[in-house]
Amino acid sequence: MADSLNAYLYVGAILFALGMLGVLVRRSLIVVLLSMELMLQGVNLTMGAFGVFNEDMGGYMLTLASLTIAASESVVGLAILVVVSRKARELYTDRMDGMKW
Amino acid sequence: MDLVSTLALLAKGLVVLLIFLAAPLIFVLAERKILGRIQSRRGPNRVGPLGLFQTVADGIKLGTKEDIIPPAADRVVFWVAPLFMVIPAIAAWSVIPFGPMVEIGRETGLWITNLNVGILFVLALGSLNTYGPVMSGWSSNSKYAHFGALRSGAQIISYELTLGLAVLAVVVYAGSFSLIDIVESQRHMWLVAPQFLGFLIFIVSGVAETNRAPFDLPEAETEIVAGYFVEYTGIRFAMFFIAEYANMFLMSMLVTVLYLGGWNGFTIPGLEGVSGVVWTMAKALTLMFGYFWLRATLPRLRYDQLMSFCWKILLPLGVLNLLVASVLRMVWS
Amino acid sequence: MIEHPWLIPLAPLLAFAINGLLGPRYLKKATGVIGSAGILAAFLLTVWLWAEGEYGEATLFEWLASGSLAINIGFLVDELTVVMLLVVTGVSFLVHVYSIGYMAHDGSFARFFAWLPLFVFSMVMLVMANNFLSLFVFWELVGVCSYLLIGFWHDRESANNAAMKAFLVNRVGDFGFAIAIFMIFWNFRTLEYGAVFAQVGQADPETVLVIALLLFVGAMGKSAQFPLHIWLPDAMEGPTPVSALIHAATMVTAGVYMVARMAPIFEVHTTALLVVGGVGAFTALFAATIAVVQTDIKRVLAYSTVSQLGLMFLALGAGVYTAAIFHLATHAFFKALLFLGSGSVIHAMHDEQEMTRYGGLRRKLKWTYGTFLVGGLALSAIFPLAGFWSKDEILAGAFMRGASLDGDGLFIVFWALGLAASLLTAFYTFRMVIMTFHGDPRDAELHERAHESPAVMVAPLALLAVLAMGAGAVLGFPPEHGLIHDFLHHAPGILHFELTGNQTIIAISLAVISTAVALLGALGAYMIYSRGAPRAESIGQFVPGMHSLLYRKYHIDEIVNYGIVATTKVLGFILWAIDAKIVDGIANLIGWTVRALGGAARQVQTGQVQNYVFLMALGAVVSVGALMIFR
Amino acid sequence: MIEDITFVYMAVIAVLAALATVLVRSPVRSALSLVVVVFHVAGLFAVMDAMFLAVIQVMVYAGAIIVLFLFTIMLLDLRHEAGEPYLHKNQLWLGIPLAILLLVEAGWIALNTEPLAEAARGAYDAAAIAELGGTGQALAEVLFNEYLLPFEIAGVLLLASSVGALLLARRPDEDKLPDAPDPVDDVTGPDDERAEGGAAIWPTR
Repeated sequence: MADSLNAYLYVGAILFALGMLGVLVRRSLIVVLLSMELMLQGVNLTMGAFGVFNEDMGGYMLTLASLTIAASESVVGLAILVVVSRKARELYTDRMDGMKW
Repeated sequence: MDLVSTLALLAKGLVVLLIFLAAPLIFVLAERKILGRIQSRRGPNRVGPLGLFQTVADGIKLGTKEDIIPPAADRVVFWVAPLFMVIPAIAAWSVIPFGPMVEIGRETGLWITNLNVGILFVLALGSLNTYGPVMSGWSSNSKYAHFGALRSGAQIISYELTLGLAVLAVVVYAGSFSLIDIVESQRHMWLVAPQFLGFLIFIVSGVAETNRAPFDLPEAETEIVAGYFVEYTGIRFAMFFIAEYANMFLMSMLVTVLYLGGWNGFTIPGLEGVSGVVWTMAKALTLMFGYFWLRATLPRLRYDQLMSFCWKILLPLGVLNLLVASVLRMVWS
Repeated sequence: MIEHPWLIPLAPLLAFAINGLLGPRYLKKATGVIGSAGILAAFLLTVWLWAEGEYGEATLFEWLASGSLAINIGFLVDELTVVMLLVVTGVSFLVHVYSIGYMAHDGSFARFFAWLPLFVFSMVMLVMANNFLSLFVFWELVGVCSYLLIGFWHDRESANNAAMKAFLVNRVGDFGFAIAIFMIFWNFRTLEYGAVFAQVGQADPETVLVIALLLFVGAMGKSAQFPLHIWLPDAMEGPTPVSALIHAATMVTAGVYMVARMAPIFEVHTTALLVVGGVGAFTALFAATIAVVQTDIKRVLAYSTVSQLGLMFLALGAGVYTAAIFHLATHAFFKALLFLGSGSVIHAMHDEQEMTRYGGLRRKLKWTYGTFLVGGLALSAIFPLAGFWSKDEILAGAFMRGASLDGDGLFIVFWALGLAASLLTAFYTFRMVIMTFHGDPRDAELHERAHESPAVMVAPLALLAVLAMGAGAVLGFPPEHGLIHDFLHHAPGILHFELTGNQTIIAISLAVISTAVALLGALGAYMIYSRGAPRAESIGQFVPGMHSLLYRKYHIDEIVNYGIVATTKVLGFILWAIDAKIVDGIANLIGWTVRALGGAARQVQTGQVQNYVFLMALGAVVSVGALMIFR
Repeated sequence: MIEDITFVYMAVIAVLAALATVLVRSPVRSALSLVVVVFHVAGLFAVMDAMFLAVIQVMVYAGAIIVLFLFTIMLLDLRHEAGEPYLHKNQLWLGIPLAILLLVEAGWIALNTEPLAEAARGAYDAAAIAELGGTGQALAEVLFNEYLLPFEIAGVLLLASSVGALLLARRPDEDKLPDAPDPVDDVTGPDDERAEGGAAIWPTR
């Protein structure tokens, strides 16, 4: 089991789908961001697995790139979050529709 | 993996775990004695001969005390937090080498495992040190704990950066992430000589990482009582204590391995293993004494000083050090 | 050196970059030295180029390519280019040095010394271009720089207006120029000089005539020929060194250079030459008459420039290109001298430009007076100063063109116009000298405070005076066979003018006539003005209305204002009304419709992030599903 | 055998923790569950013998990103009301089927994926990596040769995002001190000599 590519891909797919679910249904903006990190976990696992099983460093590289992106994304996302919370004192996604038109 | 090596692994793990558990007992007593001497008093001298059983008595006391969980606390997190303190501290020992390869029936190294990303492993576990304080501080739902957690989080994240930069320069010199290789590369010259700046940065960052004086702001008694573990009692409180001393000892070991040549030193022929362990321990214990000495002599920094020292002085120095090391390495190789 | 001709424009460009980027904050007064050094370097490189004596074309890089059109940034270096470069960089260098003194107390010193090298750079590039597009680009860049420099004191409304006027009038000329370039490309499918010149022989002469006339419109704008001359006198609003640069070395000579460079195109049809000569001769006399009555010292010089440029175009029309370029060079020397001299006077009189308040300055400004007098004599074409040699050649060329069998009789008339212009030239030049330097001070207080300019300003004057004195004889003797003639003889496209024995006598007598005319003019000025203003006024009333007509410059500005500008405004109003009511109405209707539709569609936008995320994810899932099913 | 057991443990705990991340009410617990996920995904990497990725994964995600989340949560001190639902009720009917659909699709793709044939694989099999001295060294080799440009771009991205975050989160008035009222003016009105003395002794914030 540990040496079949598909097993890792299943786990990656489950993590990704769960993350997606979190992004879609949670109201707290922080948890939405966390769920996005969860999706990235799934992606990382998938790419790392491909890298290992295809014996290609490209998969490792992509994982590293997605780590970089995750770091950048969460930093900027949290900065935005801090700015928003200064105005609103709460971070519920369904109450944030000020830029509707 | 055959049975013998599995058993050997288990044996080595057991030895390290014993060291881990025994070390705080000894170090707490040693610290109190040394502090006493430096401050012209005697230190503990009532329990047992010369007060040698003082820590044992303290341990028994803490173990039998009531384990209080504050009613407003987040129980799960409160409960898990001390484990987050202790587990990374233990896990990191698995890659620390105590001595060279020796012949005990068969070839075996005086370390639990030789991971080829060993130093990164230690750093990764070190980065988890943030969770203990942050979780305990947050879950206690107490003002002082909260302050302590915030302070500790910011401090550890910041100094981890400079720590990592200093380590990278060492890796550049040794050409490997493996701690064993790093020690081997110092056979002829300890890295403290070419990497003196890095050594200083590492020492300072290490002290800050372990929340020790003069960087012990997260638990500054005079300001925020005991910081993030103010609400803890009994055996959980002891866990924080154990973790602190284990981390200090780990940091001393790391300095020994990275800069002071690890087990390298004058050896007695035929007894390479023993002398290697003796050398390693001697160096690490000297560094531990340095920790106590710092605590006895230096006053605590102010928080903004602490942060600006890290970001404005140590970080640029660390980058400079890494650059110089890389250039020198390129020139020489 | 010929492999690297781009070094020459590089020097002023660097000076511009350094001064422009670092000047205002860091370099301050050092910008003057840097600017001058840049121009000096360009001058020395040109001298090197000249000394090596190897000419040709060099391509620096391909600038743009589109279909069959490929435009290279290239350099054409031949004799004509070298002469132009020597004049441009040499005179510009002296102007730069002079400016260090003249602008010393100006707050925007560094800005000035950023624009000035840029101006020189664009002029150098213009001269060295080897195709029409880069010629046009740098032609325009020269225009931009002149705009910036004329409007240099942008806190003065008059300076801003003058700068805009210069720019707009030049636009009219550039319009013709641009159409000419379009036509060239349309007909010849290339914009390289050489390739175009090789083809004009086979092309339809009428088309080439139109191209030539349109090119000439461009030259008229840049070189201030009637009726596009109106911007030049107003351009006096810039600092005096700028006037010297525009009038003597750089901008206005661009038109003359262009027509000389395009000689193969103009030669195809004699009508083109006739138009060039006719406009030139008319402008020469026309501007000279205006100059006679002006009282602003720089304005007199400005009209004088227009007049002299007219003479150059007369020479171009008559086919004596060498004479035109020769006059361009000598004129650059003595006109720069006169402008810088007038600048020195203005400097001394604390920015007073009215000659009616001058008088008796020769004792106070000894150096200025001496050099100014030399410049005046050269401008009046008194033997043996520089102006004599070149102007005489022009007039002789025009006369012979008219008299020769295959020539056009009209050129005799043009010659007469030119001769009259020379008479007036001498007259107004000496009127200016006398009113400024002789007689008694008319404004005692100003006179009291007058002082000689610093050495950094006087030195260029002295150098230019030497050139104004000697350049003509050195370059142009013997007539038609002087140094410059031999030199330019090799240049492609430049026609040479051979004298036969019979004609030599005519030429000499023509020279004597023109000298006599010049002396007559000078004498007239002395008779009228040396006794003071009253006599001049009484003569002014001799022909009623004449003085005022001349003083108002034939009311051309008013005609332009009330004729062209007012008509344009009315037309503009009508068009605006159409635009505002009908076109905007349609546009607004479209806008309203879209807005109404948008208002309906707006309801889809909930503003809820997760709704959008859901739609995105749905899109991804559906796409992947479709791929899975239908692949 | 022992690898399989490890794999199953890591995978099961990772999925359970992921479920907790999504469904737990408190953001802090959610973040801590994510830490658990990160650890176990790192464990999966370790099972694959990709130690470098495992370690880096822990360092970056657990050591930096999620700490940052926790830190932000603690700093913000958000108001939370007891009765507030923590899930979007109407999104739930859309989200759950979609997530299931996604899972089905991804699972189906995973089911039909095989590793490349031996010949089509890259040059870095276990032996080659071991010869270089580990995944760290192998990664370094491709990172600084083949993928140098993406590497640099990633650096630029990090720089840009840190600058951006700094710019966003910084309070605009943080740098300047409030205007100190002139203590002398209040008493005597404007007076050059005394105002100077007054300004000198006025303490900053």
